[in-house]
Amino acid sequence: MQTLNIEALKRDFPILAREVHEGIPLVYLDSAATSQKPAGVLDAMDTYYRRYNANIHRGVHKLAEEATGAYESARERISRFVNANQAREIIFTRNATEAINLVAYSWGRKNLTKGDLVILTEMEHHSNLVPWYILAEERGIELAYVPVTPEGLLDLDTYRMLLERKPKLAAFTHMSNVLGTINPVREMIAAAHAAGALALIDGAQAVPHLPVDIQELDADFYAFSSHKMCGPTGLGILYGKERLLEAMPPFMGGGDMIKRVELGRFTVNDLPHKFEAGTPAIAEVIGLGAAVEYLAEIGMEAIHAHERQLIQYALERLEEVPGVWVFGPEASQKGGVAAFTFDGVHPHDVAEILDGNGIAVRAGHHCAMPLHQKFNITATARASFYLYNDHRDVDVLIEGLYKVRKVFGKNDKPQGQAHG
Amino acid sequence: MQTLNIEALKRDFPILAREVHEGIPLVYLDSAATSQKPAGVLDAMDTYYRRYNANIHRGVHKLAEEATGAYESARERISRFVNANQAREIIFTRNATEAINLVAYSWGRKNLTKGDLVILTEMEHHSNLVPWYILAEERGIELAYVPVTPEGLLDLDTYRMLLERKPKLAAFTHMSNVLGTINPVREMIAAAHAAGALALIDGAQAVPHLPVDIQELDADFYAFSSHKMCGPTGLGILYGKERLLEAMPPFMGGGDMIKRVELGRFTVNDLPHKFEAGTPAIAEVIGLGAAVEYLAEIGMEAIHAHERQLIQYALERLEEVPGVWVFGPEASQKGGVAAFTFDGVHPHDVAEILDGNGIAVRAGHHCAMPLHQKFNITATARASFYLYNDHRDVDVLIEGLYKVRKVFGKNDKPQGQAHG
Amino acid sequence: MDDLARELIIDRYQNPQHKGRLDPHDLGYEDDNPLCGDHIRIELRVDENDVVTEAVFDGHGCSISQASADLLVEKIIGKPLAEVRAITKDDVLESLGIELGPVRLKCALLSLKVLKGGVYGLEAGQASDELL
Amino acid sequence: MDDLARELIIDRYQNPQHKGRLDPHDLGYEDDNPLCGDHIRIELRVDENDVVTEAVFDGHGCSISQASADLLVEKIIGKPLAEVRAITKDDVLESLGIELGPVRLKCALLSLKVLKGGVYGLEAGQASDELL
Ligand SMILES: Cc1ncc(COP(=O)(O)O)c(C=O)c1O
Ligand SMILES: Cc1ncc(COP(=O)(O)O)c(C=O)c1O
Repeated sequence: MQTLNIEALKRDFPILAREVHEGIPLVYLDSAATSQKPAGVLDAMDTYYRRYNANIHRGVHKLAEEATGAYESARERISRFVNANQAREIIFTRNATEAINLVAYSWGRKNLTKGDLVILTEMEHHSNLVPWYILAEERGIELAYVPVTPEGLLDLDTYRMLLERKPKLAAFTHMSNVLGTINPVREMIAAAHAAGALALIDGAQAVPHLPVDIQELDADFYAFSSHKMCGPTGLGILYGKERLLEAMPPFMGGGDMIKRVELGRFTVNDLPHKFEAGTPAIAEVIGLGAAVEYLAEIGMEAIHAHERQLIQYALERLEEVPGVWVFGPEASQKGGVAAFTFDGVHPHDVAEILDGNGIAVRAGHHCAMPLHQKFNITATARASFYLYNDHRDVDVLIEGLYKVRKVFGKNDKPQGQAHG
Repeated sequence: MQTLNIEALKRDFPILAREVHEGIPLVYLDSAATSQKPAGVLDAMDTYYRRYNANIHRGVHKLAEEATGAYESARERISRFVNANQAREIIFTRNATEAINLVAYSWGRKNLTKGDLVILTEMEHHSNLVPWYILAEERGIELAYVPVTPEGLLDLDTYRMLLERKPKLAAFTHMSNVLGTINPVREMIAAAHAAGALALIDGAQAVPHLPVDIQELDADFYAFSSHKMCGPTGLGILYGKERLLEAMPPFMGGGDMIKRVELGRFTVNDLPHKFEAGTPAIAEVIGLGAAVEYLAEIGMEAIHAHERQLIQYALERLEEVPGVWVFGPEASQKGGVAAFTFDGVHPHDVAEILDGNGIAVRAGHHCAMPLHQKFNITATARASFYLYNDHRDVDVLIEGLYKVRKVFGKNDKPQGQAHG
Repeated sequence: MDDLARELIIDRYQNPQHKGRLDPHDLGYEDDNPLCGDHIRIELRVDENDVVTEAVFDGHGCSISQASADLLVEKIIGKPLAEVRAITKDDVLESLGIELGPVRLKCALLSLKVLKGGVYGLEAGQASDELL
Repeated sequence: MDDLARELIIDRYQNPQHKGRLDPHDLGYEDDNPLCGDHIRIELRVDENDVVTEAVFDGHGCSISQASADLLVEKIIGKPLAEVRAITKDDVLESLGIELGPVRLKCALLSLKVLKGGVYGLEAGQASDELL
């Protein structure tokens, strides 16, 4: 596997040439929130708007045919990128959140009734919790949570015990956006299947950073978001096994998801259109098509290896800084995410001082409040890496953390609030 | 009111410089399907991606603050553009279709039960039919339809009679995407209110083309789409009166729509975030912000006047062409949409031959099958205008239609299938 | 679309050779193109050796959907069902003699979809694009 | 953020002057910033003329939310409730002495939101941004 030429890659991303404050260049360490976009992706969308912008599927004219062709061939490319069996198993939604809600509304309301069990985990993003809470309130289904160990791993013994209770669905994240933990999803899916349950995987953090082969995983549903994988905002993806999608009732009603409409009656369209009501995110799908092409060319194995190296280095260096506590497992079990607290300094203050040095990290609960509650904290600061980050970026982060110490350090009465 | 300088306006839209086939420039007459985009809108999105792309709301770093500021100030601008009372009444969705589905799912499932009546019309787009069909099937609510007269107007006497049956909701389009009819929505809303019903307006065709003042209309819900009004794809807008939105349960669950999440419980966030789960269409909202600024600067009154002039001229010229039959009311009661049939020639063939001359028109049922059934046809060809069209474009269309005659004319046995 | 091919298509559209109904028939099947409302019904008579002896189409739609149905029906008369099942997309496009974008392709292939639905004995409206 | 203002804020954060609880109190109110988990509770004692005689805050969060609460509580001691109701966003920002982006603004104004919720007698957690 070749190693990446990060200097060259950085040049693909116009924003990385930016100065955040005068003379202070951007060090972007917030890719878990959203990734930056290479120029090729922006160009693909711009070309669509400047050359062949048209509504799709129903148009006979040249622009509409070009747009339809580009949209559907992007679907093919995205389908191949995650190795779906067929492009019609790829449904476009607003974001990963909507993808999960689609399953909860359509599959969930058809298949789950009072007393049915759905297994979640304590490390889920709110996107993979709240849709099920809403359903639980409405339908009286039961929810159970796989605990997170102090090291930041899923407690798989408990998972197996929960499976014995014959759940209908196990829904869990492929990679935690806080701990960075990469879960053993293939084994977990196999165990779910053995117990007669379906498996929904939240792959929002996985597809951008790891080679993902949905067929090999044998996932029943798999959700992810364009904007975290070099693609535009406004687009999410739901993969679903064809026979499941076929059996599900439609979710939203409107144009394109119908075959025929009369007053008071309609016939549902074929997949994938059945779940894509109204004008889709045409430019965005074309943009994501360019993004997966870009990522595939670099190679997901190479990206993953690069990030592993980087997180290993980052964890080593973070350990040096007095007062810094990183959450999650060791480098070999995680992706490029380091969430940490800083004794006596609130994560917001950490992030703000780092921002003064041009470093973008996120502070807060990262839409994983239950996980933070588990560790008895309200917030963490989080540095997250992507293909365009390098060791130098880690060094700048560490320098920044020493500055945080200095700003807060002169008075040595830490309040411990970062941990409270 | 100044008249528009169309030559100059055309230059704002890069695509209009395109040749569709060699030597044949684009004449874009498909704006009712989706509008073209001025360079300023594309630049606003490109600048976001190249300068300050970041996830919003939860970030402390500079990029996140800039992005949050741009996103929320675009919401303010869009809110002012339609004169909503407050920006928090503006909810961003995937498209107009999702906006209507949001009302059907959240308001509808809370407030409608078996036997409740919802009034629709025969001229609705599938987007404002199918969500209610789904609800009717699920909940046993009753649907009634305001008929369309042969002239293409709503039969308001029947509307008033239906209101006497105490419906809970009247949901109708501001402007038909086929007939072009501009409905008397202010009076219809007032009548609905007098009967104790709420009114949802499908403004997908109105906001791009007419001055719309939601407060003056007193609409309870109002839905429209970015891509039809010079903005990007992947974005729709739901306006809702604050007290209604406040009382509605959330629709999708996930990040940003919560205030607090614990295992098994959550607290809903304030408006508008309550209905915006997950990462929103950030670039797209910023793009639409630029689009409404562009439209406001030109002036919606001026745009409407220009289109009225254009449709008047188009209707006159279409009348000349033997075998062409235009649907809908006279120019004074409609916007810039002319849907027509052509004796002995299927609309698809019309559109394809016109495409040979660089003219983009749409052929089909335009997501309004029930309306077509009413007129006993399966499809129409549709030319639709926007601010960048002029008399010359109409002339090119008419020339194209004479070519259609010629291609099909040598054999004079029309099958009448365009009408069957 | 080149002019000669278009002339053929328009001629077939305006003067179909195999339009009508067969009463009784051995196989009948219909479907429509939801995008534009084209509708095609195909009816066949088949002899004891599973050879198509008579075939007609009925329906309405654009010149391409109708001409392609007329040409397709013509092609299968006298053929054993096994051969009919083997007809491909490309056969249909070849007999039309034109290149088509993704949207018109659906018009051109509607009749093939209908035919396949019929010969595979599916219930009306159940044929999917994958049969092609 | 300029260095002097930051020093003041960090000093207030590390050495708050008015942190604690009042038992009993006449008014008590709390809320949090959902975006970052900052939490503020404010408790007041008010005399028969509706003048604030004592005030404290409690909670946790970033330096800005905590310092702003400490400064706000300090400001209202000795003031009639009518005047407390009239305190604006700008007053709070002025006493902090810094310019803030939209996200940190919420941290800075959380204490004011809590205070307003209390003096307007709302139920816990019902104060909205509009009070500011
Ligand atoms: C009247 C009307 N309503 C609703 C829609 C649906 O808009 P969208 O496809 O953007 O959801 C359209 C556009 O196709 C329309 O013309
Ligand atoms: C693990 C995980 N799941 C789901 C999401 C939700 O993605 P989106 O906000 O794009 O819907 C995110 C991103 O915030 C995430 O990190």
